[in-house]
Amino acid sequence: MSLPTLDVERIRKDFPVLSRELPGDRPLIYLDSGNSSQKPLQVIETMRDHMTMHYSNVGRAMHVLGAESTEAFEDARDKIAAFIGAPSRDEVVFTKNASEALNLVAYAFGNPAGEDPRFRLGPGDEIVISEMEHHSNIVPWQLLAQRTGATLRWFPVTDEGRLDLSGIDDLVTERTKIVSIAHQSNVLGTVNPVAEVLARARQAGALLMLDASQSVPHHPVDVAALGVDFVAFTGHKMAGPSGIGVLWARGELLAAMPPFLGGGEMIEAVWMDRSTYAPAPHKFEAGTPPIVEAIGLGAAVDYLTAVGMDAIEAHERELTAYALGALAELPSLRLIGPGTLDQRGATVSFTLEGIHPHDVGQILDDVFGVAVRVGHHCARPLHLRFGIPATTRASFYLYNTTGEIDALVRGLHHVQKVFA
Amino acid sequence: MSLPTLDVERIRKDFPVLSRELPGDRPLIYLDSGNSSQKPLQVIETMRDHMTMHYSNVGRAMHVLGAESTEAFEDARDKIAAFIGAPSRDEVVFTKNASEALNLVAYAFGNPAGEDPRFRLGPGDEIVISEMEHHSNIVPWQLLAQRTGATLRWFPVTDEGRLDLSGIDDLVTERTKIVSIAHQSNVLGTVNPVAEVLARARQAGALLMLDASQSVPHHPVDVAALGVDFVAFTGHKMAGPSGIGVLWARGELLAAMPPFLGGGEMIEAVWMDRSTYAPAPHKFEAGTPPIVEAIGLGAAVDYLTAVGMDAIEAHERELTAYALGALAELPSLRLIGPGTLDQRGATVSFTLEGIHPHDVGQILDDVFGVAVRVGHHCARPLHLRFGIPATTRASFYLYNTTGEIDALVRGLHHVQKVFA
Amino acid sequence: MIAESMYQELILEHYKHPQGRGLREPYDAEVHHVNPTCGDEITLRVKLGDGGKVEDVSYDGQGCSISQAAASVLHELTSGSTAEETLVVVDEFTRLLQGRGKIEPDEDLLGDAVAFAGVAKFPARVKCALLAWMAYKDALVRSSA
Amino acid sequence: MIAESMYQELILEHYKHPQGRGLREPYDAEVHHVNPTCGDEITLRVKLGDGGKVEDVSYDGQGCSISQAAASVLHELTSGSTAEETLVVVDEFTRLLQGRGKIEPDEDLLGDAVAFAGVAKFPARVKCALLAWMAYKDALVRSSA
Ligand SMILES: Cc1ncc(COP(=O)(O)O)c(C=O)c1O
Ligand SMILES: Cc1ncc(COP(=O)(O)O)c(C=O)c1O
Repeated sequence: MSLPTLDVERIRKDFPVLSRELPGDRPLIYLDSGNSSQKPLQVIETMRDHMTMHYSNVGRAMHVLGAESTEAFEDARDKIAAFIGAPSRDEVVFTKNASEALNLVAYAFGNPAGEDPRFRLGPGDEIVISEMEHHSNIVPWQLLAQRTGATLRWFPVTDEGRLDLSGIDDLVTERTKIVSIAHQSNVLGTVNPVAEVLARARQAGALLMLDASQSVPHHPVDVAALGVDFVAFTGHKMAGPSGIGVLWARGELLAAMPPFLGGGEMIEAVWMDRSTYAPAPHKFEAGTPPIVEAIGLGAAVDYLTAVGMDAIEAHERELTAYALGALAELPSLRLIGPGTLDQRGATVSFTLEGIHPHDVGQILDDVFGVAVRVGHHCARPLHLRFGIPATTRASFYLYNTTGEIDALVRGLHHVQKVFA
Repeated sequence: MSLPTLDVERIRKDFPVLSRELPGDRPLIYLDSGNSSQKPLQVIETMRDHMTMHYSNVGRAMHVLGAESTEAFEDARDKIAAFIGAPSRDEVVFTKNASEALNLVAYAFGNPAGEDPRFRLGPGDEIVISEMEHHSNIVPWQLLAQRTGATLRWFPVTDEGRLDLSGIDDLVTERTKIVSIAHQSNVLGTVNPVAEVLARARQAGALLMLDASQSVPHHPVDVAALGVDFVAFTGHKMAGPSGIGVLWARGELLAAMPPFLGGGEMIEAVWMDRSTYAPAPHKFEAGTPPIVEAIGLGAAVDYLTAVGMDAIEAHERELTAYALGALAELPSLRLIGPGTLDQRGATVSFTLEGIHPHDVGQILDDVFGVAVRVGHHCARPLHLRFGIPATTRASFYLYNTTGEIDALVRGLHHVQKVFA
Repeated sequence: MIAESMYQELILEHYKHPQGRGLREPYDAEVHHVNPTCGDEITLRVKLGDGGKVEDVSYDGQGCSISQAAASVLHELTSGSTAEETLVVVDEFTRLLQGRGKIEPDEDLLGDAVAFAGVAKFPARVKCALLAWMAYKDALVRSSA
Repeated sequence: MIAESMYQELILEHYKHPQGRGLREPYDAEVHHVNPTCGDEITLRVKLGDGGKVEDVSYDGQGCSISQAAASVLHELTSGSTAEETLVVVDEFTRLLQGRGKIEPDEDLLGDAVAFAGVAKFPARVKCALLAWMAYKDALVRSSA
């Protein structure tokens, strides 16, 4: 089988913003998709068309528009279930973003009204995360620990930017109720060894959650094959709209979890003093869902599937190889994260000696139109671990080119001159 | 001063779906805005334009697109703050819908990690709601009562469909921590006497929350003038997009409340074992917010303001008067809710003797293209109180006409013939 | 939607002239099912004969025309078949109703029940159509228990 | 953005040739401020003279060019003024930076500090520019306490 390929010039035409000229004749060079991706016309037009001609509330409406909206919304759920290999569409819960999905699971633990022992949590119980997590996979667990008296522990990170599994047997024990780690780091690019962590979690009787915000957009991901318990990801990083995220969880767990947000649509019957709840996914979708956003995410998934997730992965791999090579030639550049292509995605973070990343990012933008992200990328503990306040991060997606990486490198040379 | 007026024919041109023809030559007659409103081109195009040419993540990005997106997003907050008379823009918290806003406040109570005594809640403490609430203003409080052991109590509803305040002094007492009621009922149309309830809540030392999902879209609402503590509403019912809601709360309370969802954007600094939080509103906006949706809601607010909320209110009043008159002539129609214009909005619910509302709604749609809502409208306890499983509900907005009400009445006559 | 209208003549016919309505003796099992979201309810009895033949399905209840007509159609389809045969029909009916309008129903199997195809597009109505059928399935289980 | 570039020549100039940098004696108050979101930090000392005159603002710290240049500009603007006069400037600077690029700054009052107008559009950078200025305000409070 030959490697799948992708026609990047054709793809770029689907993203009008990539042809935008910034003031001062700068082209736009968007290397910030790890923060949020651009959206293709196919997604934008699907949303517009729906809002213009077919919109209404879903589920409860019994008229033409209600039927059309409900059909489009539930079709989106089918598409997303297929995209991630979910055994059942009912395991796909729509949230507003990955953060809500992570919090939803965190709130399922230690709820005095919950009944399943796997979700009981109190002093003596432990939650395990890692030092490379995004704040959205740290703070929900800190808050949970505070509410319940449970203890939060974490995997350290190696100098190369890998999960340090050396102490896993002491870290994940029969006291551990849940392990939650990133599938791919949003700073290092590292892809974590899910199978190894899962094996230990299973031994210990702990549940395993993956923060797949940075993996689902970039790799073929099959939740059933991964064998984990919970997976969170977010629409805006995968060519979809803002305002929509996804929690996938094994159906049996969704059934065992207490409800999170209460309200319309998540109930079966309500009396003033008690309620019964709808089965998942609706049980976790209180209120009017992000209807048009889910439909937009469905269109995004169609788009990515048409291009081919294998092709996207291969394209990003090529870009990453090119970027690692080109950046290595910059004097005084320190890469934060793996220097090889082994188990890593298309996110490249670094520092330039003596120059604050804020200044790097702003000069790149001001002078070259190169959009990168600078700061701690919502992963402050990881930066503390490397003893730096911030990094500059370039992150690539299906629409990026090696020419854009050249522009980045040219820009960095200029930055070094400005602040020499 | 003459009454403000509104050119309904011109307004209808802004909503393309209203000109849609359904199969079988039926025009679309949309009388389901209480469920979710249609969106004007101005909103749809604002969102499309942003997604096409200006989109990026907000707050944390330091490049042209980041600045443009952040500016548009924060401008939307300004617009919404102005629209509801918020003393400060920092009191406007973006949520995904009204339900999340209500849950956010409910979760602020009884959190063992919370410190402010006003939010402490346990056995012996009481929460007061009413029998006319939407499930989204019932279930969050039931869940809270279950988590904490507090007691849930409620105002009854009179036969006319008004809040029964006769027992208020026994209901709202020094045991009451929070009272949460609808500003306007989504079934009865009743507008509740906020000042009276507020006065008693203040006497008792309780906080007061308004579910303004059905009032903010239809009346000029000034949160400062109302003098309450929390107000929730939702974008999709006020000509805005799905996926966006608002919690307004007094700044001092937002500062005192513990965080709800944890994650990126809501923090000040994060270590592995603890975090400090950003000031409101960001403290309550974990993760990437519904960016384009907030911008769309800003455009909706611009649109409503340009038409004039006074004019919208007057127009709806006219429609309601017309509808109450026309429906009164239908044999065997029973109105559920106030029969006069006094303190009521443009939502009219009823039953037809011997005909199930499901059948009413579906025939109206099938034969006449009249879209109404049938069922319990997420207010099952209210229906139980009236001893009926369901009602048919017509709800009007700025784009509806008396001609459409005529069509509804014709349709109802036909329904009576079909099921005679 | 007219073509896919939920109110096929046949449904209205069954609603106005329900077949086999009323609770009868003797019976092997009686069940009472409620749709809590809309208040529809049904009481349904099953009497089985030799070789698993369905001798009688009798019922009473209240609800919208869809739920009432579905009970009437159920009565018709089950009379004279074996319990086993009817379960195949129940499963196909369930598949049709839960198929969100995307399923090609087996018309030979379903007979008149195909008229409910239009209901599948309205999630809120699916339970109305299924109420009597789920009650029947439940009653069969109990009568053979 | 070029026109509104954050990197006005002036900012770079101050960054490369900071005015008054270094901690000096004597002083009335010393404060240490940190921007937890980006790790920028500053130690700042204030010495007041007769009639509330600011005799010296000395500082040391680390951070991006914006935060460093802002400290340097602060030093320049405060020398020779009274504490009261400088507080007016601090307030105007704060208003400018927190104005999300929508505010017409008082250029007479701000002088060189107007160069920071472009920063106001980037919420994440506003704190960089304000770090030294907030530290200064804090130090003034303490020195008069
Ligand atoms: C009175 C009332 N409260 C709350 C809600 C919930 O709003 P949302 O579904 O947007 O969360 C609604 C509408 O569904 C409503 O009418
Ligand atoms: C690894 C990771 N987890 C979680 C998130 C949070 O996603 P969202 O902001 O959509 O909630 C992000 C992105 O911001 C991320 O990169």
